[in-house]
Amino acid sequence: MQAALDMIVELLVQGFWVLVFPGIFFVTSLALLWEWIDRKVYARMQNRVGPLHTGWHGILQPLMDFLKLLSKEDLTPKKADRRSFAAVPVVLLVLSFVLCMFLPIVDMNPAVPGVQGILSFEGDLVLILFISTLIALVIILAGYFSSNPFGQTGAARTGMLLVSFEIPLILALVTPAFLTGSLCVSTIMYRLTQMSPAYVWLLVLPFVIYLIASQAELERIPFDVSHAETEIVHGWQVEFSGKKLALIHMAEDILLVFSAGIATTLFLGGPYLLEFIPLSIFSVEFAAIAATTWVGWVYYPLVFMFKSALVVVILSNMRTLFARWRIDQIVRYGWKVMVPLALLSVMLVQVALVYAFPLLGVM
Amino acid sequence: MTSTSNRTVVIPPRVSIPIGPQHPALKEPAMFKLTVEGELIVDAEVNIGYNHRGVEKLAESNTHIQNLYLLARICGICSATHNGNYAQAVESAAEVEIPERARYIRTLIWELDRIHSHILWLGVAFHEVGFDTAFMYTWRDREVAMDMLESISGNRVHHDMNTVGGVRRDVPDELVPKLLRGFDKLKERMRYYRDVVLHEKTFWDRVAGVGILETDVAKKMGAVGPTARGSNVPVDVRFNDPTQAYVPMMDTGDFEMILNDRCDVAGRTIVRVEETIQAIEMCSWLVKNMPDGPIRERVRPRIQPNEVLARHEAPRGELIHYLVTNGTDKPERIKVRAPTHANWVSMAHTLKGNYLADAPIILAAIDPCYSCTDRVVVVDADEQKMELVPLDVLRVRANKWYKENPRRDE
Amino acid sequence: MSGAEAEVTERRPAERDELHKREYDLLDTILQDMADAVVAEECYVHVQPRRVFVRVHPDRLREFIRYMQREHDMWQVSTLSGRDLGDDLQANYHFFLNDKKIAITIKVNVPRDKPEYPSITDLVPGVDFVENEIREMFGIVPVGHPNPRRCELPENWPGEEYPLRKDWADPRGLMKRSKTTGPRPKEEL
Amino acid sequence: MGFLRRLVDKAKIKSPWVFHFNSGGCNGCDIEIIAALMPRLDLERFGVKLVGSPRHADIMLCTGPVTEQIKPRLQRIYEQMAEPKYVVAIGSCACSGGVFRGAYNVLGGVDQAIPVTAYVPGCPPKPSAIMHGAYQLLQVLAEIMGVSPKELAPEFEEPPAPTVDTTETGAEVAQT
Repeated sequence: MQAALDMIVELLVQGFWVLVFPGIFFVTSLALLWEWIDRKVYARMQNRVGPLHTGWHGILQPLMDFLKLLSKEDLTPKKADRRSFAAVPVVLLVLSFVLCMFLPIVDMNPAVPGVQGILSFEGDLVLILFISTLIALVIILAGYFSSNPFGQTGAARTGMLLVSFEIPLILALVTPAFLTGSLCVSTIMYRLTQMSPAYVWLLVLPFVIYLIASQAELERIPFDVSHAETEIVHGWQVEFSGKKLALIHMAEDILLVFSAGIATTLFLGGPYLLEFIPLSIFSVEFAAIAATTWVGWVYYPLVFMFKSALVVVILSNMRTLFARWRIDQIVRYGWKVMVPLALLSVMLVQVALVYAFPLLGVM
Repeated sequence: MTSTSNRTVVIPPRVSIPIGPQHPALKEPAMFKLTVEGELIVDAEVNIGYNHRGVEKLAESNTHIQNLYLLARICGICSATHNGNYAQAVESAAEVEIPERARYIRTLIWELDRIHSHILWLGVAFHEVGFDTAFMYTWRDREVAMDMLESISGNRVHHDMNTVGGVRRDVPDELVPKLLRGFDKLKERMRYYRDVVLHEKTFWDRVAGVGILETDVAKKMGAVGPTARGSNVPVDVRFNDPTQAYVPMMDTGDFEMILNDRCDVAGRTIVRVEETIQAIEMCSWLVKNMPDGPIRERVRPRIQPNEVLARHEAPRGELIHYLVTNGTDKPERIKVRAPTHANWVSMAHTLKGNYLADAPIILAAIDPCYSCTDRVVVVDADEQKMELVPLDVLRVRANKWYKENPRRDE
Repeated sequence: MSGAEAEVTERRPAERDELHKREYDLLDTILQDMADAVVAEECYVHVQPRRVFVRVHPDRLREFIRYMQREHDMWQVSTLSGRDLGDDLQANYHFFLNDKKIAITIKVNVPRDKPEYPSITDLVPGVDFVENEIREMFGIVPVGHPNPRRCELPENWPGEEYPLRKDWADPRGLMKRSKTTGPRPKEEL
Repeated sequence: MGFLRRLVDKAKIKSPWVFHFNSGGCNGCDIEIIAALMPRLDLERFGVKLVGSPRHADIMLCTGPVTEQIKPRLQRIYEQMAEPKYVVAIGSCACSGGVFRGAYNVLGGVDQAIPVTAYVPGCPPKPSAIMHGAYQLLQVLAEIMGVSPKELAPEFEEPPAPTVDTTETGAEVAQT
């Protein structure tokens, strides 16, 4: 009887973690917050006011967009394959939720040292890369399902774009794994914080490559050629409307949360901030308090949100500064510049690890 | 990218992308049928008949004064040119000399209209290429020109400044210092945008080497305005056939025609930006030495029978009004040839051989103003062996495709 | 020559004074070279500066255009405007001689019952769609046009109706401007 | 569930996605619509977003007197819009055919082809007039939906009407 009760309590607690706090509800509200930040920065950079009248300075605008889209009529073109046409938004949303489960926001299982995400296990970095490729595949299929010439051309372009930016993304994400020798995102982040600052210099180039590649993965200007507003109307999204469109927009925002989250975890030191200060009171006592008591539950998410907000602002600035490239320029730029750069950064890290650091006596 | 050189390789599906009649790239309804091979445009076909409003038939049942307002509404952006040119046509038909000050004010409104039209085009070109920040900045600075036009003529877009025999409103003297300050601010902003156009790499990549129109082809196809001047064709009515206040302005000799030999979209962009700066200098010259005196001449509404060809350099090219009067106060025949109308043949030629992603920027490069034109042109695919689908079949196929995607699935 | 305003004609020839010297030199060379192709009494220099009007026989039009392109380097085509002169239909080609800075208009009169004349699209590609427009609006058919097609009138426009002719009345009648019909009821849309 | 119903209704008012269609007009109104989205007078403050495809849009801004050739396309585009859809006729051509009323090829007004919800007269209406029209439309929709219009945009103040001597103030207003 007691075991059954414990099992039920355990289930409820796990359900709370997955569904509410570091799980779906938290990620969705974070997604809406980041879209607000993105639109506001984009507008202010253009000397515009941006959304103003919904909630404090328009902070509820993304929520209102989402709710309105939910309440609109849902159309399916007759020629489109109905079942798969309806499945695409749901698959996109589920995949992006799963991706967000790996981010170490709050210490989920104290057994393993360092903050662990909900689903963190050894080798989850490989799974993350596989799912991001899967998302690219689903987007291409979505274009073909919509049976609209704009949709097909948009899907073909997305395919070219994502394939040519998959390799730099993978190489940029794998570099921290080389440094720390583990394939679990959370343990990589934990070991990076323990290492000496010399290693951090090696991560600067992969961080830049990752930002550019994630801008391409998210199909934002200057890489938003697939749903370029002026050429082919909204690319592969042209036939979706109502609930399906709402789900797709939510999936895109959650992917933004995930990209910013991975950038903070692997390159900016994850949810640790005060621990880096050399004073013993911070790095030792505070780290212990945060790791064990409820203080961590508040402090870690706040730091995580602060750092990924920084990354979102950077991505949004990229959006305002550049014009949109043609698909052939992007593919040429992808293969001629990004892939060699990524290979170079990997070689740099290897040379540093094997030769330079032992000579300089860096541990 | 499949290589289109050897034919034996599988030929990519020939997809026909209908841009329009409703498309965010086009501010007005026009149907462009681009037959695309992979990403390369093989065949371009323009159908702009959506805008035909029968203006010429309507004009024959209006008096000259009413026609001034009707013809101004042909095109929203270059409304001052249609208005001014028709007034000029009626005056030369009646063989009446209008006061000197009226000439200066009419030319000032023309040049201000060119400034606001070119800045508007620059913003739309930035938008076509996805450079939305610059699009916002240019349109914000255009507001300075719009405010000036509004303070002179009372309306931002349709000014209706001219009447038969002169101008309807005067430029008060206390407005002159404000105008001069506005011109300096505009000139300084335009110099900034010239640097942006020349040095912003992502914009320059999208514009350089795109939409090539060689000089002799431009001449043969009858291109006009900045599109022709961007391919080194000396076509400018202000210098070749000056009327109104352009005559004294050309005598001063410190303005000369702006030409560019790049023959591509970048060339046309540079010509337009340089022309805007020149237009600003022209405006300040006009405002500085504008003579005083009356601004209108009494003209009897019944115009003597006469046959007149009035030409004027609109922002987009050479505008022609062929007016025939028959002694009553209504025109016997008025033929309006808008500048964009002449650029269709050359534009359809430049579309071929470019990427689909370049189509909007090439379409925007001639600064199309469909409301001025309501005609259609078809360009055949070049001598590739592919079977060319005739126009009617394409239209039937497009309608069939529209029918297959109704709004509701039964 | 044509219709109602024969005696009060709309031609306003200018005197041979110093102001119009260049235009008269051009007109004299044309009259002297192409005397038979041109109807002499209808060619004149207009009072307005830099304007010359010339009338050509329909069958000699192509030869005249080739002559002008060869002799006077005429490449800048402006447009083609149609006119209804009562019993005749007239097509006016407007050109601009870029070096001489003179606008020349070439008139071709065709009888109303057989309105055909040889097209010049192959010589001057720029007039390709204007000739289509004149065929649609006036019924003047440029024979030999490489690509005749429906221009700006809607598809369901009856074939032989030519809206810009004087004798054509709008079947729906000019909508009375003042009468406000108000929005059409929903089911009728 | 009443709260959720009211929230969704409020959402319909707060995020009107707009889509522009020119049915043969002189594009004077089109450039004024775009000028209303520009920094000086930003329509995005109401959450208005210009989208490219009829599927995504709620409100169709229609300009120009409907010409004979574009009428079938206009009706088909109107059908493609998702259900709670509204049409705003911008400019006197769209309201009544304007200057081109009476021409043989012009239908004379958008309401001859599709049902119209709101009219913004003017040839062309100034951007501040279009903004006022949009705000009025949202208020009317708010009353229909039962959402109290007061908190639609509590701190909304009249947009800065450009005074006569506007050369430098125009620029200053734009700069702020």
